[in-house]
Amino acid sequence: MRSASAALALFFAATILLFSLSAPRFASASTVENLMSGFSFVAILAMGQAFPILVRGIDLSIGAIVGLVGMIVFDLSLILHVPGYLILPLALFAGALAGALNGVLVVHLRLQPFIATLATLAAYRGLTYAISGRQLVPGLTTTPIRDPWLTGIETYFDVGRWLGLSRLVNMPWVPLSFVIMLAVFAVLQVLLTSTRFGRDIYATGGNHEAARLAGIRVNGVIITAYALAGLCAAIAALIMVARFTTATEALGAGMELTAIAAAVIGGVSLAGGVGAMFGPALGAFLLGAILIGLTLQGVPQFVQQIITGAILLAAVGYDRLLSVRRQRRLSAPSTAAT
Amino acid sequence: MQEEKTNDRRNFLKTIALGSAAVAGAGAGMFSAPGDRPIAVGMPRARAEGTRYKTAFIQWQPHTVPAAWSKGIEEVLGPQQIVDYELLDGQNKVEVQVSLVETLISQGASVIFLQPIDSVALAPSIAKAKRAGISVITLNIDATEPHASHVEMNHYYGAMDIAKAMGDAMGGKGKVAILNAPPGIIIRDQRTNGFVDGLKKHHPDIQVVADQVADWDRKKAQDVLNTILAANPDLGGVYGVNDSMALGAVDVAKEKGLLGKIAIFGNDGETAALESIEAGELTGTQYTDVYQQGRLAAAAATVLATGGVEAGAFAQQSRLLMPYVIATKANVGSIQPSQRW
Amino acid sequence: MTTGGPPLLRGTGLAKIYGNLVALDDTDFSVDPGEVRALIGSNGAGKSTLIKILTGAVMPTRGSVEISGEIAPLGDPSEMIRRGVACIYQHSNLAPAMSALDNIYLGRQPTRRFGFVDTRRQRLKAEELLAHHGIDIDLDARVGTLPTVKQKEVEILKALALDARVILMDEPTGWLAGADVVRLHDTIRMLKARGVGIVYISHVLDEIFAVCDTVTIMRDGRVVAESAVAEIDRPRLVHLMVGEKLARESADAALHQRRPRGTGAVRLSARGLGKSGVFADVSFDLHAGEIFCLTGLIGSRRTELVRTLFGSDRFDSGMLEIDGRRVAPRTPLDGMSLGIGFVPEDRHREGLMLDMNVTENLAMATLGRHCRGPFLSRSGMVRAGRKAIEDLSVQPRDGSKVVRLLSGGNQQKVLVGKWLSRSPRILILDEPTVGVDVGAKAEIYAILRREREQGAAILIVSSDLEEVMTVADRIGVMVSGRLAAVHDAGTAAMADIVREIGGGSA
Amino acid sequence: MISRKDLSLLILIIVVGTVVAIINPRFLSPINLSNTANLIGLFGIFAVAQAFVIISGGIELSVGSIIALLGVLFIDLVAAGSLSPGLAFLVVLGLGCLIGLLHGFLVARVGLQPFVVTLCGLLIYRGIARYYTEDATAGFPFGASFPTLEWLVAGRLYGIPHSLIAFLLITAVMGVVLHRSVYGRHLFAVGKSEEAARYSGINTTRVVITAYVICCALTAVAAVFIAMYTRSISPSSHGNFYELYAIAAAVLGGCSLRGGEGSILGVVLGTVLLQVLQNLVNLLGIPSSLNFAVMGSVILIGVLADQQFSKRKAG
Repeated sequence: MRSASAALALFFAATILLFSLSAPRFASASTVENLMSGFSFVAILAMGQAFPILVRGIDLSIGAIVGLVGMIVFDLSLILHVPGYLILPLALFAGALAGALNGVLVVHLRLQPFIATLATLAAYRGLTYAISGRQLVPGLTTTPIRDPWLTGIETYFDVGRWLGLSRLVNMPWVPLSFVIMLAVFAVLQVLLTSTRFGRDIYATGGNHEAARLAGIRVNGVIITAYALAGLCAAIAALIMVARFTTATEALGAGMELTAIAAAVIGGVSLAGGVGAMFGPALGAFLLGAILIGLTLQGVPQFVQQIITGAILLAAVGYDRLLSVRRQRRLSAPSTAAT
Repeated sequence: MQEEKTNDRRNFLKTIALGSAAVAGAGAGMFSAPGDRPIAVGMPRARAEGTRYKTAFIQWQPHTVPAAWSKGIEEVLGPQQIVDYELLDGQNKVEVQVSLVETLISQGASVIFLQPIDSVALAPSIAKAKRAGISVITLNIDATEPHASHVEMNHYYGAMDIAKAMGDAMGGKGKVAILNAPPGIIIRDQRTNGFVDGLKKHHPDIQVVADQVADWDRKKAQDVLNTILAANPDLGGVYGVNDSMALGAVDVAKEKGLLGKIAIFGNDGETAALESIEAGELTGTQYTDVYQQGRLAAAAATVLATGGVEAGAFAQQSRLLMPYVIATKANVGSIQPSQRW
Repeated sequence: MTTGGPPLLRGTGLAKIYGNLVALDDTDFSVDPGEVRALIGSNGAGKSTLIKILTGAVMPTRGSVEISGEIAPLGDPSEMIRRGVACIYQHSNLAPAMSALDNIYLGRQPTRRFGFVDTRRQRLKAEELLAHHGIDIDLDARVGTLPTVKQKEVEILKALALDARVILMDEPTGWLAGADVVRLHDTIRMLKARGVGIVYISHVLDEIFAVCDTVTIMRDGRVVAESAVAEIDRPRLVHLMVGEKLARESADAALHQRRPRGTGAVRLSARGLGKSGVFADVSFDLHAGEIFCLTGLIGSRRTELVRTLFGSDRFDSGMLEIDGRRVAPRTPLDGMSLGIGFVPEDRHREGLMLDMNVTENLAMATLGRHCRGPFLSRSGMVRAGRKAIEDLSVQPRDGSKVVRLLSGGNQQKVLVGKWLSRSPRILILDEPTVGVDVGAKAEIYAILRREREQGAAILIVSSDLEEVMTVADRIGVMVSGRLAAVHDAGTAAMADIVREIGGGSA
Repeated sequence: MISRKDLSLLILIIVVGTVVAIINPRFLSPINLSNTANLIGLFGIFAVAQAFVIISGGIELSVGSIIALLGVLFIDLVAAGSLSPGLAFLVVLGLGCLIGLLHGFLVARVGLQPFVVTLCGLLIYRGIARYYTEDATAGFPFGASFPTLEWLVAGRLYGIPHSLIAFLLITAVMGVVLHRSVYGRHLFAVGKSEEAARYSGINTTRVVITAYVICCALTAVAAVFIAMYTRSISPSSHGNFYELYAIAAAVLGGCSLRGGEGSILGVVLGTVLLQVLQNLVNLLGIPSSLNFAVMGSVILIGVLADQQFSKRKAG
């Protein structure tokens, strides 16, 4: 795993270097700023998605949860005029709850994660349409959300000036969303590597039966993993709402696939039990850098789609190659049990 | 009619040129109080000789309308050897459009043509572009943030006119169905509201019996209308929120021998729709010369990019309203081949 | 070794019934503090089920468990762990992608406030543990990358780290070499001195006499005898394990039907077969019309060896001849076309389609035969199935029954039948009677003997010495990837074989 | 030979159908039935295709993109007149097989996860489709007609749409392949337990690759039908989410995503149920914004009911 994230970091660096040399204006403060503000929420989604995948599941509904939470924020703020400091915890709670429901379907009703979350994908998106304040009160479609607690998330810090470097180099302004992403990263990484719960996640994903026999409450662990994915989706939704000052019914559509792609590129194995937070986060920014770089180079977007697919395939192919090599090296002592 | 059109066109060009110049003058004279507005990066006006101006159009998603705009824009910008132009795809996602605007900002574009998916959601990005000295021209969908210019074929009033024309065709009574777009994009709301309000105003006896989502899609429209017809065999009118969906309705009517019995209206006025009207199948559509709309936007852009007008200088945005007609069999012949897109 | 007061761990009236298979039948069982109790019995006697109930892995059908006189909740591993019951399972129970350190403390890492893992304390404790037991493991290595023996050591450490009051060990020495076994026994004696109760399951009788105080003998899901080890001798132990009737029967069968070696032509000939790091230099001949049994400890690489004969793995040195022709099967398909049939050990994973019915399973290896043009002839399949069910006396005699619902013995008959339908010239069976009840065992032996009479060459891998003594014409003993000895079953003494299996000639 | 699982699904369809017919008798009108039949035909073909891959224990997420790519190609080849419709069909079919071969190879030989491989396919094929037309809509020029072709794929026989007839034919053939051929047995075996199948001497690699080839080839057939039905294709949205539709139909029809379970009849019934539901939403005038919610809930309920049912059977 360590070597995999090193390889990813190397690949990221190489991509940046390549675009810096070839794409006009790629190596500029504003591109870095765009990357930070435009892909921090993708990184948060990818980190959230990593949890269900770590416990050998998948969550297809996080895009729909983003839409649902976005619409809840919209309704609370514009229709019910709930103050922002109350909306924030409510939104996070709603996201976690929607995620936990996925977990309950998977654990207690023993549905396959793919099907359970496919169904909730449709159900959450349908719920979003049903509660849409844009349909209920047509005038609100052109009313931005102005609550400073919410829009305040879209703030930029002139780090360069604080550090007194602005005279030397043109430093990007750092968006608050990026800081949030770093905070989420720090918390989840600590949670995953330094707490009992993190070990339980790896154990459950790595060997479900062994985890159960070791006295780990695997059901609780799995539900929590899905709830965390939902919570991350809610955080991403808040960032997006702040960025757009509104929510649309289609908010977050299709983002689950981007998040899964970022997580997989980031070395989170779909077989469960392998991966950390660094990979998915970097994977999201890698996808972002590629999209921005190719756009700056004037490559049409359909070609970008092809290239993204090819990179994803290459990433898993490379991962597979590594594991096959490892297997071969260790085939001697680790053949199947007698 | 053609004479009139060309005159219209000339008048529009003049309006734009003069209007923009006036705005620019006003801006230069009145709003650039030195010191209080630090002009940020990428000031296009301060360019050295020989640099190229970068422009781009962020469309909603690939579709006939933005494709025609793009063609119109290219017609004007293409011959101008100092302007680069490219078409970008918003993938029907707000976040993609926002990210593209920001990419264009960092690229130092001069003018951004934008067909926003949502009026509010793109507003912060437009504000940001303005701060960076970039002029934004919106097409068809306005944004809540004032910007350089808005070129639109009005959806709300157009849909009202469609309602009126449809009601006339139906004799002022009966049932109609709307083939609608999925929620999440603002033209859907504008057109639907306009249509419903238009019926209320002009033909209060007509009743909307179905409002179903057909995903902008001809095939989906066929399926949906088939079912609606099964539930309401006495349907008198169908409004497709775009032409593709209206043509899907035509397919169904043709198959069931209902042509002439159901008034079918579309919106936008693409070539296929006009041909269908000529063939006596589609009843009508809201037509505007979208090429021309693109050309107008491009003309405005040319002035904005090269004419030394500062993007932050606008107190108010200019609005260019495209003339539209409700094209029906009676007047469709007057729309020239070169105006069809 | 009994002390006053209630036993450390006591199970009363424990029973477990799967469908129509009684795995455990109203069993009482107890361990006192400082007692090392051996639990022995042939495969399928109910030992593993008993252990699983005691660890909470399995919910018993009825019965109760007390720990220090206190009733414990059943079917919940975490409750048992909390009450100080630890287990070293026979099969690997590790998370392969996690470090050895984390595996040792799986589910119970020492924590500081807020659930933070106290990594420093965890490491200190683990290092102390390693030093104390003289085990050397790279704590940061991912378990999946460790050699199997080291993995077993991690499992042992996992149990030791618990500071358990009772440790259940299910064949703990299966993967260990001689010196490691001795070290484990030292550990056990140390734990015993601290008052820990230990349940020790093993097939190696020497170990039981070396380290255990008392012995419980199980057969067919019941406890048949309990005794102090000092008061029992080896033949009596074996006798109790196998049962009067089977012991007599097997002796009879062996006397009447055992064949002298080398009567038939050589079907399969291995010369210096090896697979690097797994087994090396294995040479033997397999004749038509004989049953050759390979025995040895779990982990002595018997399975790995026979898999290469069938082609599901590849050997990388030496030479294999079948019917005098040099071959190197690369896939099971190759093995089959050479006339080999293979009954794998894990019949649930590798042998049967549990959710398909008996007929379908029986026809799985011979589908091509039931074809009319491109179509499958269901009637042909059913006819063949019915005949096989008769021949093998599968119970119930219903081809449409889903295999999962059959008892272990009948499942195994179906699996054997699948291969017999191909009339294999060489039949390899890996632990053919694990989890099979006594009656079905005898029937399977009869089937194998019948095949032998018809000229098949049969190779059986078995850990069950009674089985080996019952059916074998010749016996090979594998130790750590080498074929240590080959005996004629008629003249071999069980005691010698037991000693050889343990890896010692002494 | 109808399993209880399929029977319960059939009963569900009849119940739903009866309820809808009572609320709105037009449900049973010939026109409505004929339209629904047409849709069942179009969607059923690639749902059956998906079933093969799911039974093998895999998943095929690129169905929608393949339909877009091959549809665009087909229309372009025919409309440009560069190939006769028949030849164009063969070309498209061949390409479908090729794509299936590639997926199967990556999954079975290289050992990549089906989810990832086909997710990449989803991105790549749609990208190629858009690249091929440069995002323009591919369609027949106005008034262009190919009477034979149109009659073949979009015509009706005694009111029965040809798409349904084609679907039934394909279903019959595939039903025989799945339930009556050696290959079908092998496919189930591989899906149930790849290890056990390998030990039974089944060439598991070949079985899996064939499953993907069958899936993509049938998807190619569906692509042609759908292309001729819509007559114009915007490559960026054509066939979007069809893969989820197919998966839902297959799973509703009793296919397990763990592999080794499912029947053709079940998939057919699953498709029918989904289309009837779609029909219901439109026919009963349920606000289409609730469409998604209704579909999601029904899938969930269907799967849950199935789970409860099989639990009772096993217990």
